[in-house]
Amino acid sequence: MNITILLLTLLIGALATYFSGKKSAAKVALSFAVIAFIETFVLICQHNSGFNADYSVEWIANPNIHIALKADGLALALVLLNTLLTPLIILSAWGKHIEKTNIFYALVMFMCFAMTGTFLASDGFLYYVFWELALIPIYFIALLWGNDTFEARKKTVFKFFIYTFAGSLFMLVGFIYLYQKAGSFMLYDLYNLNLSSKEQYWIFLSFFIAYAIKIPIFPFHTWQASTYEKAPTIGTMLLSGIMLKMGLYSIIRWQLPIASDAARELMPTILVLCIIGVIYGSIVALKQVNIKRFFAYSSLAHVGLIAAGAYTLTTDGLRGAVLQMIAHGLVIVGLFFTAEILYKRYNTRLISEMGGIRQQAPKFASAFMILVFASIGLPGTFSFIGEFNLLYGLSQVNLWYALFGGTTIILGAFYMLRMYQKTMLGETNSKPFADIDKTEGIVLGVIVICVIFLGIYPKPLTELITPSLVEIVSYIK
Amino acid sequence: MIDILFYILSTITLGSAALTLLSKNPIHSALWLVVSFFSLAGHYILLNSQFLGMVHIMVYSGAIMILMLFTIMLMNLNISNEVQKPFVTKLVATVAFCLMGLIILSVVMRGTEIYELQYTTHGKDFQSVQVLGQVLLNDYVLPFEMVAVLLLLAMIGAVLISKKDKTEKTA
Amino acid sequence: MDTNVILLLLLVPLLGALLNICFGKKLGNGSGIIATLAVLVSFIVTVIAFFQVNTTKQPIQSDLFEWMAFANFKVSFGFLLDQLSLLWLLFVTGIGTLIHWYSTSYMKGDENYGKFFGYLNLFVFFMIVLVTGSNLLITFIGWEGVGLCSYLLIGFWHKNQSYNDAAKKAFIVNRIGDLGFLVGVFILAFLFQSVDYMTIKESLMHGTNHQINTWIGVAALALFIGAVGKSAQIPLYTWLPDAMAGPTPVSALIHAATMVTAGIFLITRLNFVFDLAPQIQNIIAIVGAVTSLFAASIGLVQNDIKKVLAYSTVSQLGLMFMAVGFGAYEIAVFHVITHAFFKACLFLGSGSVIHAMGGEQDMRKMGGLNKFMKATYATFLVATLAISGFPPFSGFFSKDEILMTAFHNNPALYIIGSLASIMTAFYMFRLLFLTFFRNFRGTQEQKNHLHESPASMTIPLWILGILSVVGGVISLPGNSWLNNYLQPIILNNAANNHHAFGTIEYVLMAVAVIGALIGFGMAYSKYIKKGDIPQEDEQITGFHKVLYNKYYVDEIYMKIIVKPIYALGTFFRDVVEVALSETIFGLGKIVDGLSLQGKKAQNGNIGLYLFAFVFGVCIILYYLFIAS
Amino acid sequence: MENVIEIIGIEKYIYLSIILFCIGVFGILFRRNAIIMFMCIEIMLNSANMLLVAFSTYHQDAQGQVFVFFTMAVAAAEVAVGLAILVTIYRNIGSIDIDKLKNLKG
Repeated sequence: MNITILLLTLLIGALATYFSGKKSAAKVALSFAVIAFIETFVLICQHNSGFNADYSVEWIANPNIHIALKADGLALALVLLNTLLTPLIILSAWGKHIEKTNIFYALVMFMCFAMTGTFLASDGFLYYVFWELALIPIYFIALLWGNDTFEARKKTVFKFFIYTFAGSLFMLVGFIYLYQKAGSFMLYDLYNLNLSSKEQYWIFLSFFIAYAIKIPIFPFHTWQASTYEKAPTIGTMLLSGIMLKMGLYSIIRWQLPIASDAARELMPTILVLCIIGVIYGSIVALKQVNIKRFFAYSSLAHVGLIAAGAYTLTTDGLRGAVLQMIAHGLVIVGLFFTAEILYKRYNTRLISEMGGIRQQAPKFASAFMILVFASIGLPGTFSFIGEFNLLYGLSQVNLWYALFGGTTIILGAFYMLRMYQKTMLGETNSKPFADIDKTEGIVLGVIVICVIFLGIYPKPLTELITPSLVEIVSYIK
Repeated sequence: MIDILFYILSTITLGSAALTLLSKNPIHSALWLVVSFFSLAGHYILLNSQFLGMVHIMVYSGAIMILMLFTIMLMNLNISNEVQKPFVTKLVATVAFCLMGLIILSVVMRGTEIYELQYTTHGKDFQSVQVLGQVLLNDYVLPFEMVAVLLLLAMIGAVLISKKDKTEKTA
Repeated sequence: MDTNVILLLLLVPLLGALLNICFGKKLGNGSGIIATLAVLVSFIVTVIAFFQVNTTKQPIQSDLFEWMAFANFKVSFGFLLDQLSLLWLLFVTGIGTLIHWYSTSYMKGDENYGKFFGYLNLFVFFMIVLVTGSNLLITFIGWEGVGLCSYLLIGFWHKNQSYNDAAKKAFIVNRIGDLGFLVGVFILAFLFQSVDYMTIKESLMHGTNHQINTWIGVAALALFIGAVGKSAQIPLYTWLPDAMAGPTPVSALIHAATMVTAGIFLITRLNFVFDLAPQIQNIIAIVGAVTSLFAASIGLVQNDIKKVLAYSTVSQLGLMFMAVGFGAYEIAVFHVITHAFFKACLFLGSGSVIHAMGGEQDMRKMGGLNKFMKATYATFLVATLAISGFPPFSGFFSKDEILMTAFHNNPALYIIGSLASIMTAFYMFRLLFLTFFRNFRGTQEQKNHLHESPASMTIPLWILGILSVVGGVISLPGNSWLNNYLQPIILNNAANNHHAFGTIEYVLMAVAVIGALIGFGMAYSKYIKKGDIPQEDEQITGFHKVLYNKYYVDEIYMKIIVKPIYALGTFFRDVVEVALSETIFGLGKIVDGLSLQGKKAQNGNIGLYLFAFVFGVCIILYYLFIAS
Repeated sequence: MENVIEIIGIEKYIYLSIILFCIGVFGILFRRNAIIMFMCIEIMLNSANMLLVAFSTYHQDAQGQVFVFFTMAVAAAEVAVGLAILVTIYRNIGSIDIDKLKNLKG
């Protein structure tokens, strides 16, 4: 199957959703998302049987720009995450009343399209176009369907938009410089460039700003918590589940192989930043009162570790980063969904107003608990595989990094269990709490099953991504 | 003979141009401008392009200058109601004038390759009205028509802009 | 065949757990039976495997599938049934079965009856994973898995937030150890390109060099920290007494007999690593000895029946660590086993008491129960004698061997250990006397409620009581079956070297017995003769108060670790976050200010524009044509 | 008729044109009266025109003159519209002093 079909499916899905009218928009979006998921699955099967799905056609002759898509294991793994989460995210708002449904879901589908494009693009310019395209839908989703008053969220969302956009511009400058050097935006032309160490240094930094803001790495995270809070839950899921991964993926795909010497030189500084993020995020999370902000900071801690793993430049660290991206994507979407369920029932996001739910809603409590334990990397869940790889990669660089990065397993348990205790346990709540219904069950069930299955048998995924990572590491060396 | 003519015409051109902007009375300015235009037409004729010389006199000295004079009279401008620019501005303007001249001159001086001093003619007719007409209506027929449209548009535009607003009238 | 054995062993408890967790409500009382049967099946499989391994001398090994792959090595989802893991399995599943059976009565009527058994089964499953894992990471699954079950079971009555706090504390403190475990794994993996026990053992048998030895020392220390967390040693022991918040069978199974011995298991499993790090072994021995004395001293004055037993467990675990610290792994294992018997018996006995008292755990409100609960009393007495070290009960042999080893290796630690033993005898008899002797001190209502527990509770007690008596036979002085049995596991059988059994040993034995008698005598004179009853909380003063408040360790930890973290959290949230945010906002403001300045140039003065325009053209021309 | 360039030399036309152009620039900077500035623009346009004609003769190619023709047409259009605007401005503001036209100020 051709790789472009996947992208077209998503694009057509977005258009079809827009024109489908308000009543059937969710159904149309869901069906296209499921089709995209199946297509991704087929693509991965083809990839495993040795079929090369790369695609390249000239787009603009001068400057030399191609529509080039590279579907190696790494890209496909992230596309899989994307197309797996998109239907779940759409399902998560099933039956909820949303104004202008068709536009909303069309934006979701469009965002999925843009993110898929970002993962697949192997031409720098095309990649940049997709990268920025992905920002536009989330801006509107957060602005028009978010929480709080319009004025309050306008300020936050605008800040988010400007912040991330400004960061990306540095990357664009980097790309333009690279184009001057290479005469092409193609991935391998850029890989094979011989840049002086000073050039690499600047290229690395220009990319780093874009990615550090997107991921976000401490101290570029200030947009995160407030945006997560203000965005509707679907938007938060898209942001935290998939969009963050664009930054992490780009580190591996673009930044490290192009500016590998600079990466090696700057590694200590960046690793320290990432690890500060891990500890800082964990400690700030402890003191959050709003459950969405809480998850935002927990996410900051987790992605800090992922970024640290990616910057170790070892195969193990990179593998850990990719695995943990997928694990974190699944888990954080699940967690935000639980926040949404809590909000639906209690109409509040304040942790202090919850509690005593476990007896009322055992199924929900169990799913929530599995997600909590998955999030803190309990062995047997997928996060452990990623976390272990990450920490092992870090330990190869320096044991101290692993030790300080490893505090996440202590602090993570600390804040997560504290939150769980406060939201779920205790004397039975006087307010009624309905257990999860069928659609909620499907979303949580799929996530829980994926997390546990991959925790015990991650081999398919590991084998999918490892060859690409080995190749990338060979470019780094 | 011809070069003397050239120098005389040049002096008139530059002098009248300078007087155009130095005259305090706009009417005088306009009249000096006419002189300048006529001398330019003289240059054209000297360069053996009679057609352009004629057109120049008709368009500039005729049409444009009439327009300007009408406008000036319409506005009833006279010396008294124009405030002179402050001295500093005038000084800076002079500096700018010198700077501009110097720079353009030096640009031209450095770029001698745009013309050769060794010069031969091929003797063919290239600028008689006949040839010009052929070039204009064969090679450049489309721009020619476009210019016609442009002029029409300019005319409509001018009418539209200078027309008094109806609402203003009633107000 | 091998794979099937392992699958059967693992999947039956897992299946039981899933059935009970998912359908616990529908199964009703059936869930208890299912859970007990599941563990029983595991026990039977273990016994069969045990005899097979014992005759063939070949471990049963099976790699199910490849789990993780790294750049230089692969980790398989593999299991290993050798002498050591089988020994552990025997008492895990054996005592597990008894405790499951016991729980069917004990937990009757609880609203989450099915779930309880689900968690218990899950615990057994993870414990089996822990001891049968063929590499460190599989062990780690079990290691964290039992931690999870411990969390779930301590906080089983989740409506009580202080129970939840205890559960959370247990999990988090364990996680500190787990980080140590992971760091140890990293180092070993880095050194040997493998986390497989057998591979590491083989690499080490090929000899090492100095540098590797240093790293092995670090790894051993890290792994020891892991063991400290799980086995509740100083400084990470605080969670275990709190963990008594869980139902009593849980305390018996998890927090006395099985899970907390995982640390000993790990060190014994990796004896070949620890043998290369003598300094670390020294540290282990010291930590063990100090813990044993420290916990015993706290146990002297506690009034909560389960708290006493909890501190006793910490203390006994300290003794075991002392043994492994001396490289006497088989002795530690021996004590693990005997301890499992009598401590499980004690906990279940206390459970029986608590059951009869309707949930009361304070010993000051008990007394005279021997008249009401004959079976409980008899078994409790046996177990107390065993733990106090009276011959010929099992505890005597195992404890005596530890002290003997200590005497040969480090007399100072021997004295500490002996002191701890005397204290043990004292507080155990104090417990016994206060609970079962003299007059009943509870309310009339409680008195009417007093009854002997049903057979499903007393039969496990009897079995465990008998095992506490005869458990010592597996390693009698001079005829050590256990020693021979563990021969293939333990590389340097250090304890064997000086096992010439002579006069000194007999003297030491006599000293130990006298020590136990002293403890008994003191308790007897204080609580039977004088009839003292521990004071009310408010009247406690002086050092007694310090002991009663457990040396204020929890409070100190709270002050120096937990509170600062919270304070830091508040500081970060309210100050650093805002500052960072404002910095970014500040950048925006700078741009804003610059644009305001720029706006001023756009003042509508056409003259100025024209000047700018002309000069601009000049500059452009200059750069384009003249400067170049 | 002989070619004038042979006698006078193209460079003199260039100098003339430059000076004329600069006079135009000077006028624009110097004066505040919009109509005078308009005239200066015409002077500048004419200096360019003259150079075109001179080079047309120099290269002996009619195209240069064709362009002059077009320029004139454009200039005429410009003047027509420009003056119309000026008239309107004058009608509204009562002045065509450019220093008083500051409506562009943001």
